[in-house]
Amino acid sequence: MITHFYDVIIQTVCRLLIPFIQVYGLYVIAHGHSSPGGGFQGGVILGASFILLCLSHDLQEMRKRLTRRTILIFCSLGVTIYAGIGFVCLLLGGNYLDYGRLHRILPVDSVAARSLGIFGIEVGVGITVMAVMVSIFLDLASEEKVREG
Amino acid sequence: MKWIALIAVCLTGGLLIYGTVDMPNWGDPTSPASLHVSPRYIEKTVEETGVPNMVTSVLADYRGYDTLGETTVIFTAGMACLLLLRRFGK
Amino acid sequence: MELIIGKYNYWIYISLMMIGFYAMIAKKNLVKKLIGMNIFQTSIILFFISTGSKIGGTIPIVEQGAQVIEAGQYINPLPHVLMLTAIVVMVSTFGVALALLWMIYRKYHTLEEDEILRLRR
Amino acid sequence: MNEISFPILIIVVPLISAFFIILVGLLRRDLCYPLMILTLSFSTLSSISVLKEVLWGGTIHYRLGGWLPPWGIEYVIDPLNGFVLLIVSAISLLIGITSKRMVEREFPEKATFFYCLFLLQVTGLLGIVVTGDLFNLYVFLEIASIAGYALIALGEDGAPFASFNYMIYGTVGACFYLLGVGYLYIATGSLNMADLAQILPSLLSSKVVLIAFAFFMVGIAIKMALFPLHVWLPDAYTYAPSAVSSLVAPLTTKVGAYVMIRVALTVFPPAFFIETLPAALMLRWIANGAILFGCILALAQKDLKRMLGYVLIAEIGYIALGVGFGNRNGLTGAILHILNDALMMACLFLFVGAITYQGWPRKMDQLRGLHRKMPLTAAAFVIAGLSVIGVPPTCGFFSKWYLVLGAIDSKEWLSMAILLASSLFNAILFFRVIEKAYFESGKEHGMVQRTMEIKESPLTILLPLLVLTAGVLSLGLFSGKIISGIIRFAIPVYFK
Repeated sequence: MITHFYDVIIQTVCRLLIPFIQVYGLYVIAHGHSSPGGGFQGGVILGASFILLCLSHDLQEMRKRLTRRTILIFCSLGVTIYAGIGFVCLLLGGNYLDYGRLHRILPVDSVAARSLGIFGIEVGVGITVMAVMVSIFLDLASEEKVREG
Repeated sequence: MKWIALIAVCLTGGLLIYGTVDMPNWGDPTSPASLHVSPRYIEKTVEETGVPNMVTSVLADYRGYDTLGETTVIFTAGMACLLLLRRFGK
Repeated sequence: MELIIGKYNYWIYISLMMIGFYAMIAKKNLVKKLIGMNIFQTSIILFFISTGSKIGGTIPIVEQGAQVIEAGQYINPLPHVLMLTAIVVMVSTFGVALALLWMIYRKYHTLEEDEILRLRR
Repeated sequence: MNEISFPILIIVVPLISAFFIILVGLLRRDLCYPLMILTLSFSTLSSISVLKEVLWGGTIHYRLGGWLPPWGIEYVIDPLNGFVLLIVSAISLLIGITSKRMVEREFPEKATFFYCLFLLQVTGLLGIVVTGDLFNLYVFLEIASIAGYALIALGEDGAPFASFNYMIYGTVGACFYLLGVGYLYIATGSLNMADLAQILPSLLSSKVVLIAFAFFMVGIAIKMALFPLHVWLPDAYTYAPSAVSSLVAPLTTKVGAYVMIRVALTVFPPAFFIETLPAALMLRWIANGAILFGCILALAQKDLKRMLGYVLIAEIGYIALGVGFGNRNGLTGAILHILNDALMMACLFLFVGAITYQGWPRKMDQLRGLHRKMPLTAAAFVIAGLSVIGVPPTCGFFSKWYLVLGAIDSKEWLSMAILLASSLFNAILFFRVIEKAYFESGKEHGMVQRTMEIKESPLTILLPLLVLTAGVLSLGLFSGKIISGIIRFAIPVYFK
């Protein structure tokens, strides 16, 4: 149960911080190739930014930006991207998750295709992790309050 | 109950310590773990996948299927919380 | 002596594991059990990570413009990868466990094991 | 497609459709069920074709991501895998068909998520069976477990607490398994099962390997609810919703038994398990205890479902006993019993699900007059019960026969006595229920009032139940063929 209290300082600081946190999360996902990071870590940072939004404002504020429906779609979209990329590799004649085969549809050689495939699945992982983190938080926090499919 | 728990815990810990006797020392560069499978990950990663971060390349490519499983685990957890806690409108 | 100094990483993880395991078995409060579970899993993560280390090795990211790559230069990336997966599993288990605790609390209004057992009778 | 891609499609198709069910459920909720059935049928069909392929053409290797085995993850399907794969997918298909009615009755608004988790649970179990990599096995074990915790917690009354207990035990089991993987990794540097099987024979004197083996065994024993570590099972399966308990009860424990056979006899050299260590001996003693304990406690239960839980513990004891004998006949019995027990337990738990669905009370002493109201359902129960006892034409007889032969081969007279005594106990147990259901009229007490309107179960529940019953009967008749055609190849080379 989240009790509402409105504190100007907390709200303003969080409002200022959240965009930067989100950009940093995206950076961590995108830069996982050459520095520590990757889909999971970036996804957690993105999820944390939304959770911070819930904590500093309230759930209604959150709902304006991400509805339950959207979160659900994101949850399933991320894993589908991952499994789907693997499936495309299968259709292109390789084994499952053999990203090297992607060079048949991308204008690059097979090593670069692997690199791009890895990036694709990192994005998928990031989306799912973010959505699931927010979803679990909302389910735990909004106990019986939210009546919305 | 407390005593049984303590005995069980000490037994487990003792067994684990007994196992460490034959283990390589900390940071030993010639341990089997650093000689058998992992050298290929270190030496070939840039050549084969074009990714300098070995953790990423092993995570997403060499052992990519584990990561698919991992993502599925977290998806499962999300759906599980949803199934258990959410009250659905009429 | 060699046994303790050369392998101190194992001793640390085993003592952490024993703490966690004890809390899981002996504590009567469900939240404390959960915390014990978390300590247990974290100790396993420490264990795996410590197996990947090499004296004289650096983080497993190939330096820009490195020509020759030798296995001894970088620490073993495989345990790190395994543990990223294990961390995710841990987080997921924890999330589901919290959801279960919510349901239990809603039903019995307590999280003490003996009280729940008494109420169920 | 350059290689045969059936092995991967068995896993990936249910996985992807579990994700799609969520999206489909947002638009049309009534499409979820057909999608799930379609997926499960596809899995069943492909596992049939994979089993055929394996039996004719030898072991299938499938390299995920195209990487060679010790570096990448590999699927290895040999006759043992293929056999268990077929059991898991076929039974989950049958239970999946029945789930619709039960879900509509118990929690209609959560149907989408229920089907999603149901598919994930099946995917997890299938993934455990086909993989050839120890860590990958752990990941799929966790998928199956987490889905299982959630599904069990949906049930009545004490379900969340039972599920939480299951989770604590299950996590300890999984962590022990992971510690075993870690110790093996330190000793060998590899995670691939085939690779390990080559490296390990030269390392058997190492203490690390010994401890790794011990932790594997304890971890798996928790997951398969072997006797002293079974505490979570009766509660969890009693309170679970009927659709869930008839999926989870037959399959999770059987898959655990499969993992035990796989790790103890193919990853580690069998001689290590049987001769070097007293592990086989210990397993025999534990299994003896499990059988006795399960049978006796089952006699004391009043709740039908809880009674079945204890019967299940005894049945797991049989499988462990067969493995513990460490000879050809014993192992044949154990592998055959994986099949038979999965069928029997699915049948029995489905029976309980069917009568609960019709509003019949689940208590033992209130079954009077059941055969009049639900003749076919009651008949299914009788046949499955006879099979648990081990009466000849049913399949339960044959696996027990091989277990007894195994006991004779390894000169374990005590185990043989316990096997025979357990049949006696089961006979008392089931004849008591059958007597209640058939030979006592429902004219006394207020039973007539309450059970007046009860009819035979609906077709979607009855049909799978009858298919399972037919399976129990016909597999008994064909068990010679199954042994000579499949199980003979499934036994590790060491025992041939």
